Amino acid sequence: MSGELVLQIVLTVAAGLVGVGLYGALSQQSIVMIMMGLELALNGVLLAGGAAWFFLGPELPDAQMLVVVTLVVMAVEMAMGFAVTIAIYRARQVDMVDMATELKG
Amino acid sequence: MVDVSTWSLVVVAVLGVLAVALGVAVFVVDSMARATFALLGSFLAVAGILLVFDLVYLAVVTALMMTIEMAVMAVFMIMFMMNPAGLMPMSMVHNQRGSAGVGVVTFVVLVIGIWTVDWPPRTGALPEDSTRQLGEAIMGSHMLVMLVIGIALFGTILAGTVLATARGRYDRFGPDLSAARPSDPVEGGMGR
Amino acid sequence: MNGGMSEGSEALRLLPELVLLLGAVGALLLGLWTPQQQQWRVRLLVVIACLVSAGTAVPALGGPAERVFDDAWVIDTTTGVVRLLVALAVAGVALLASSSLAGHPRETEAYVLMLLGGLGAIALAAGGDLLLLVAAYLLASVPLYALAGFTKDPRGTEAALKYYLMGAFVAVFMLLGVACLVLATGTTSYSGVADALPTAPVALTAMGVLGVLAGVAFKAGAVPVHFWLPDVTAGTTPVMAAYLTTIPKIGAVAAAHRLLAEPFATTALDVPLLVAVIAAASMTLGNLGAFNQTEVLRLLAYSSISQVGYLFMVVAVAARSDLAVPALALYLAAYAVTNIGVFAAAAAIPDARTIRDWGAAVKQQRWLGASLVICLLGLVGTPPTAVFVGKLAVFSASWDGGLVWLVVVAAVNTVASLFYYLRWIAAAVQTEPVAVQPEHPHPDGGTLLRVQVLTAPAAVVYIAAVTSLLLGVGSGAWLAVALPG
Amino acid sequence: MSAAAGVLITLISTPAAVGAALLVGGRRADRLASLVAVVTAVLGLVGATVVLAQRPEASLPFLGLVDGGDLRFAVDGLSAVLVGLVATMSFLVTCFAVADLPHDAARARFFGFFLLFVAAMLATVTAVTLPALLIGWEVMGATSYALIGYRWQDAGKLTAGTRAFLTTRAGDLGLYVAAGAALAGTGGLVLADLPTSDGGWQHVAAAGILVAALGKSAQLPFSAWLSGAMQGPSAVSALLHSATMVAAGGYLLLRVQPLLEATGWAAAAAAWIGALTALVLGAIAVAQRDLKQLLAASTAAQIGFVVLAAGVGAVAGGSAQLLAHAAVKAGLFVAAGAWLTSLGTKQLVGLRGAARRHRGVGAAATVAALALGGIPPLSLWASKEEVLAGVDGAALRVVGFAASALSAVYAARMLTVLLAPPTGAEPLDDEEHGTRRVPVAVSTIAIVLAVFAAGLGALALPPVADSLSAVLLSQEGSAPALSELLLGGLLALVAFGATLVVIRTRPAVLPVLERSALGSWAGLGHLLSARPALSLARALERVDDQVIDRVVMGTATAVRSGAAQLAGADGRVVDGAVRGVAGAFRRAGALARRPQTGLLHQYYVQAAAGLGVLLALLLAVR
Amino acid sequence: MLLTVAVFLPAVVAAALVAMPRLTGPTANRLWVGASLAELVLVGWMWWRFDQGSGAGGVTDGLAFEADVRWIPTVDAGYHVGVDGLSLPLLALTAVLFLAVGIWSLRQTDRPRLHAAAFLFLETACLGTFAALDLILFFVFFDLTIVAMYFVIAGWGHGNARRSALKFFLYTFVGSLALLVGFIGLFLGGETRTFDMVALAQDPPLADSPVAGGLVLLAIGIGLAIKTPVFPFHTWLPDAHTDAPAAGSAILAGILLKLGTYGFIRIAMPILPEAWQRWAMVVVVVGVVSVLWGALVALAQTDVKRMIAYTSVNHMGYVLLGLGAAGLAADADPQARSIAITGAVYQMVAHGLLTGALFLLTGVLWSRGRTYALDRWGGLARPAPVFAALFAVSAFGALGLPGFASFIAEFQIFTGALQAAPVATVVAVLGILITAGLFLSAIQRLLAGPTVIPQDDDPTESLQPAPAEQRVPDGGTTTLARPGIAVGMPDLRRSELVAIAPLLVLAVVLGLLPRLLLEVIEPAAVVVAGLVAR
Repeated sequence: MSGELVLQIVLTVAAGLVGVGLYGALSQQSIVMIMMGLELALNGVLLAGGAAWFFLGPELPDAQMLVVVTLVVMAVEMAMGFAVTIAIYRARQVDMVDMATELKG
Repeated sequence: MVDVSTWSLVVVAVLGVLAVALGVAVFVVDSMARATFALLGSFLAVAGILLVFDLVYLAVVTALMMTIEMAVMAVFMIMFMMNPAGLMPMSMVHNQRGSAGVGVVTFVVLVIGIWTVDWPPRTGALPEDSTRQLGEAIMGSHMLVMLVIGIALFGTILAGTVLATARGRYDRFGPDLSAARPSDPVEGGMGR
Repeated sequence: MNGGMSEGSEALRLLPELVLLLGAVGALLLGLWTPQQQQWRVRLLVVIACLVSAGTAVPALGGPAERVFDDAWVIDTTTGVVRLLVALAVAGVALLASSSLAGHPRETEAYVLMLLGGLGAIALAAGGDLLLLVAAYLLASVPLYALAGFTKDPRGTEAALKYYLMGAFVAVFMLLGVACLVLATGTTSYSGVADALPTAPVALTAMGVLGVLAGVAFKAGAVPVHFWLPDVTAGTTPVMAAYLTTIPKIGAVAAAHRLLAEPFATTALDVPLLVAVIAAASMTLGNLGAFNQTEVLRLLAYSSISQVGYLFMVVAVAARSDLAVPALALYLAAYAVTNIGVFAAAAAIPDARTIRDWGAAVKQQRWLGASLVICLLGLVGTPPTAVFVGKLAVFSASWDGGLVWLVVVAAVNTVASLFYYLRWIAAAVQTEPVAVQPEHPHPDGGTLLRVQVLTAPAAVVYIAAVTSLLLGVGSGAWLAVALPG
Repeated sequence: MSAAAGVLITLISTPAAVGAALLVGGRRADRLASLVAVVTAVLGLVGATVVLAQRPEASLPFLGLVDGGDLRFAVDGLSAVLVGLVATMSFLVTCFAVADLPHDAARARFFGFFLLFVAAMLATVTAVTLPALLIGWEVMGATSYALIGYRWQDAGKLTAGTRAFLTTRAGDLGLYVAAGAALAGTGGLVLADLPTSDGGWQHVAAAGILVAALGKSAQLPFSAWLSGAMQGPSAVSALLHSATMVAAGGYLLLRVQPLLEATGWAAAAAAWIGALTALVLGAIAVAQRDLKQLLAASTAAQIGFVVLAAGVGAVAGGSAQLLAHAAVKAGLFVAAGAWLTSLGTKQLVGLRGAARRHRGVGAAATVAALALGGIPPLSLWASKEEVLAGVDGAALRVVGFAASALSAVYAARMLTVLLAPPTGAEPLDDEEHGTRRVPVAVSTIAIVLAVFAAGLGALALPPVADSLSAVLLSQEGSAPALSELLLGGLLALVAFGATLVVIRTRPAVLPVLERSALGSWAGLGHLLSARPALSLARALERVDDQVIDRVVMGTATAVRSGAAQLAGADGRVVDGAVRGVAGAFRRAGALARRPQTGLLHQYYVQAAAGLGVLLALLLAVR
Repeated sequence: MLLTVAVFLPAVVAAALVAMPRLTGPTANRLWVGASLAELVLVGWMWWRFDQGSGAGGVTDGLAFEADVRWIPTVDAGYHVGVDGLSLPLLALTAVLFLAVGIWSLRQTDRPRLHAAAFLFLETACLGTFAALDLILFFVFFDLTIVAMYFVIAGWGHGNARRSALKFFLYTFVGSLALLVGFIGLFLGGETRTFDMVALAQDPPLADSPVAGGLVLLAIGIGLAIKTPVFPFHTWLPDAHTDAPAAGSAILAGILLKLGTYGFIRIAMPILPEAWQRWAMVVVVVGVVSVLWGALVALAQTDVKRMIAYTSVNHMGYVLLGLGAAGLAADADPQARSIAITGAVYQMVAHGLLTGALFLLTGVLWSRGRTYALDRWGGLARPAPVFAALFAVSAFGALGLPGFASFIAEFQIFTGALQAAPVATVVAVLGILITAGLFLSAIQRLLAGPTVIPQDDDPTESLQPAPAEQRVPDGGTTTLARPGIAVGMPDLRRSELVAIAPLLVLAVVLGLLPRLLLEVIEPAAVVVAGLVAR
């Protein structure tokens, strides 16, 4: 089986994850759900990084590092997301972005 | 380009479809708890694919981290708010059509790219141990990245604390930190 | 490992960053044992750390460009300038904050976060590896989310929320971009990418370039990922706004500059044009957006978007003109000084939300008004302020790089910017007494013009005005420091 | 610089300096002014005598870079005649003015401008370079403005001055152009080099000078200002119409006669314009009911003969005509001024029998009027015939003779009134309150002038004419044959007699004439009206305010109103000021802020869309 | 060093004034006059030491009092100042006019300290612009004049001062940006990449690229044309003048407009000779249109100050005509072109003196009656003879009467330009007729006829109770003013007289003894004529 085809399939899956993730991030009102969408998109990046390592350049660790960094980003953002959510919940008792629209213009 | 066994292809395809399907499920199910688990499933599927790519360590890390993370998320939702068990129908969405459009367009653009690009051949061979390669990178060539990430994590802890906690040391030990025991609303907090 | 150089000596190359990091850790520890009203000690420590860091950055200036930690970290003129500017700017903002933060239960943490964010900005500028860039992006973002929401009032938390969500969103694009570049080139180091890009697939490269640039554009506050900037600036306190619109921008613009000068210089794509379009769009949108603003902070927010547009003019020609690096050094310095100055002016009279109130409140403070006028005229680009020299250099550089149209666009924009700057100037110097408009009660309910002018911000305004003039007149000296030879 | 040159400079600069000093002194200097003026005039006479004898040339540094940029003055034959004339006349008229001005008049101002005026004329007639000429020329115009408008308090007087200045300045433009042409054609600014200039520049220079001279001399079509110039005090008229200003144009043409001749067309044009002016203004003079207006028109007519002389090359005749006319006209204006002061009117109706009321002045005026009419053997008869002798073409000659006859007609018209026995019912004091007396000094001056007027006829007698020609250093002109002289005199006598007869037998002719177009100067005043310029100016102003300014400020009316609406909506707009441009910008600004909705998901969409556009751009442009 | 001291002396005094809040108004005003006097002495000393009429005319060599310090090395911009025959007259004009304005303002009571500081700062900016030999330095000072003038108009103007100040700022700022863009073009177009004017003039950039040279000239030209101003960029001028204080107007018209024309002769002509030659006809046409347009529109004004403002457009048009004609190297010999340039420079000085005086005189009107409307004043020669005399003298000077400096200027411009551009020059000569008409009609309306003095319709700014009936009956020969009339129009005060009269005296002296100035200008003009013909 040609590796190129597999690569393309894997990347298509990754693209699907990114697409779905973006949809979620854009369509959800709840902060946590938005975060989920973004995580899902990053999930796609994770997959793409792994594929890049395996199919294109296993000699170098760079792609593996990309996966690691992506994981870190996911974790950090999740943590910050919770912190921000708590903060705004405390300040306003909302967790929906549509309710945070005092600042505009 | 490397050759891959058909078995691998099948696994990849199945897991891939699963990952995307579960991803879609995140935004379809009407309970946040279910959404969380769908997301976890998607992550696990990706971790599975990574296993096929001989990235054992990364697969395991992904699986473990995401499991924990989703667990935290579930706890978080239960703590705070939000319709965890699907007791009420959950429809907290806006601009669905536009969002779907963006998602689809992104997907299409990416897919067009993926299928039209002339992929280069693999350079070099698979290392004997991918985990070792990663470890050497972390401790060697990419050490500085990890150092910066470490500082970023330090910053995250601090920033998260600042944002999320309402009470600081001066609330607990007085403005001049003179109190011997912290005055917490609920006894049992750590000393200094 | 980099031939022959031991890890230890490589680490020494990062002494300015180490000093900042030690300062951050030390400040946090010191804070743990410092009574609430004594936190000026921490501030002192932070300022000293910044000054020491700046001092240690000076010897490295002007040396040949070198790369340490396996090419992941580049020490050259750009890095040196950013080190110096960020350290001094953080010190300046710390000073600026001393009035409003003094005695705040989280004062210590604020300073530590500022230091960490500054470290992130430097890492952005110095990074020679895409992954380091991502890591620096994290480091330069995360502390800032907390700073934006530092007051934890409704507006502040909303600011933090929007900042965070926008940052997380752009991070996806950035990682996507890095993934594309990895797919295209197999590597993440700038030099490796530069070597591989000429033969890499164009579509992938385009995605990658765009994603990575989106990341730095977000930190810089450029179109089309600028949306956070007005809301965050307006929602947070003036001091934090000064920080958010100054320090990360320095790093981000320098990072963009490095990206265009090194990895993206070899691609067949017209990346400079892309950046030029971003620059033109930013300055135009910023100026137009500021046009009708009556709120001081919002006006400044849009103004800082437009300033990023001018800064990106240099980025566009980073690989094409010898004048780009000096132009960047000049404009960054000028921008940092002037921008902190104007935000300090806003911070000096925290009760005055609108230009009009500000003008009315400054009646008794002629020097404050005059200093603000100098700073605003600086943003306009009136000689002999620093931004004028910066603008001159930037215009020259982009013309030299073949982007004459961009120079014309920038010139037109400069004129347009005059409108709103002049409105504030007019308000600041007007002589006739202004009746407080009854239809604009202060949100707190009380009548406005309980005029209280904070001393530390006012001092910062004076310093900024003087520095702006000195830097304009002494731009040659500054360049002699930044780029000897 | 030689001593004589110093005298020449002093001759010009002394009256200028004294005049300026008097002006600065203002009313405080009023008492001294008369004395100072007379002394200066006497000094002028002395100086003129010296320079007439020495013929010096003097130069003052002025402009650089070019030959003729200096202020160079010289006294040659022609200017010697004029210098003598100006000095004499200015002395006499000064004396007249001292006697004639009211006691409470602002004498310092009067004599200040008067002396400046004289200095300017002296500079004009001795100038060798164009800058020097132009200075004298223009300062003369400006001082004439001040003198005509001397009584600025009265409505209309200053207007007349303005008109005089503007008309003559319109002509002066020619001199500026001529200077440029001189520089281009000869590489210098020396007047005498003009005939040698190359190419078309010669024509440009000639045209410019011609226009300038016609304007100054009130020739067609510039004549009308002279009518208004009568608003000035009588002394001003006496000087302005005799030795200065009006004479300057004729003088200049005589001076550049070689240039006119070199171009071919310019000489003919000058001749024809001169002749036609003599004819038309002569006719106008006949139709006047105001003595001073009559005299004014006759001045232009008589100077027409000078211009004619310059056109046909009769320099000697022209000079003689200038001299003779100066004496005649000065005498008449002194008389008219004396009557005005005494009787308070200058209308012919009121002046009936004026010559009999004040006999000294009357006698002088009668002699001068007869001379004006060209009655032999008085001066103008001779000089006019000398000019006409130089005329070649038959048509021109006919016009000349007709004009000559007309001068006899208006002289007769004048004399019939002045010499008629007064009825006692004349309307007097319609202009000012008459004193009913004429000072002895005034009578004396008038008589002196009349003697000149009569005696200068000798100029035309062949031996004198020859010496005059020698003085002028020009070739012996075509001196009139004795037969021509006699024929001309006869013509004048016939015309004079016929006029007397007609007026006596059919007096109704006069009112008809007075009411005709000729009475109001044949509409010449409208010829150079400022009205078109004014209406153009207003139109341009509208364009300026409403088109250019608005276009520049970037808005059409629509945008303005849009901006106004916005401004109304947003009361806090600090600057309704910039509404113009601001309007457009404000709308754009509102547009630019529209994306900033405050809704995060919209930010997301917009950012994603923006990135998409940029991606498309990146891929499209390579 | 001497030049540097001269340039910055006023700014130092200004800073001192700002820094001493306790200073009383009269002291501040006197300090201003003292500083201006010192400045005048310095410039006079420079004039004295200046080597007049030597072989080296300036522009590219033989610059006196030169100082050259590196400033921004990477773009080779420096603090390079010097004096030659082009700048010296304008430096002197600046010193004189600021002194006059200082004396004029001795009675200033509205924030006198800041007022004096603003003007002194403006003086430094003006001096600096004239002394600058580096494009960037030139631009710096050029822009500072805008800022300073903005504050002068906005702070001490009347009427709709803020609006006019804003318009002035915006408009001239657009010009200065165009200028900056043009300067950058010059910088990048040269072989050596420098902003140094002397070096650029020695080795003109963009010589072999007509399109680029033309565009750069266009940018510079627009920048300078707005400042000058010439048609059609002049509409800011009347507004700015109408609402500016008299002192500000005098400086604005007297000095600031010259920055534009000076830029043409100092920068555009020597540095872009090829482009200047190519487009000289356009310059000529713009000049001629400005001449006529300015004159005609001035003729239609009903407001004295606007009228004078428009005559500035007219007068600056002559300058452009001369400079444009000087660029038509193929059509005229060097001598004629040198004369045209000389005339243009002379015109700058002459216009500065005369228009300065005229604007100060209109300031008298404003101070007495709070209006400039021609129809609200009349017969002022009766109550205010000195005012009338000075106004008349200034008017005659402004219309170019021989004996005044303006005649020397206009005569040379016309004679020099005719050969190169005959039609244009002949048309432009009409301008002096129209200006004559408009000034005479202004004299007639303001000074002669029955005395009219504006009724006080603003009770808050009441001067003195005006007599109920102020009109003198028409006609008649009365020379006596009605006794009560002089109340509303007191004649010039001593400080006003001392401020205005010297300007007019200078205008006359320079009109009668032009060598004083021409000795300085002519060598430089010859050099410029030579440079532009390259």
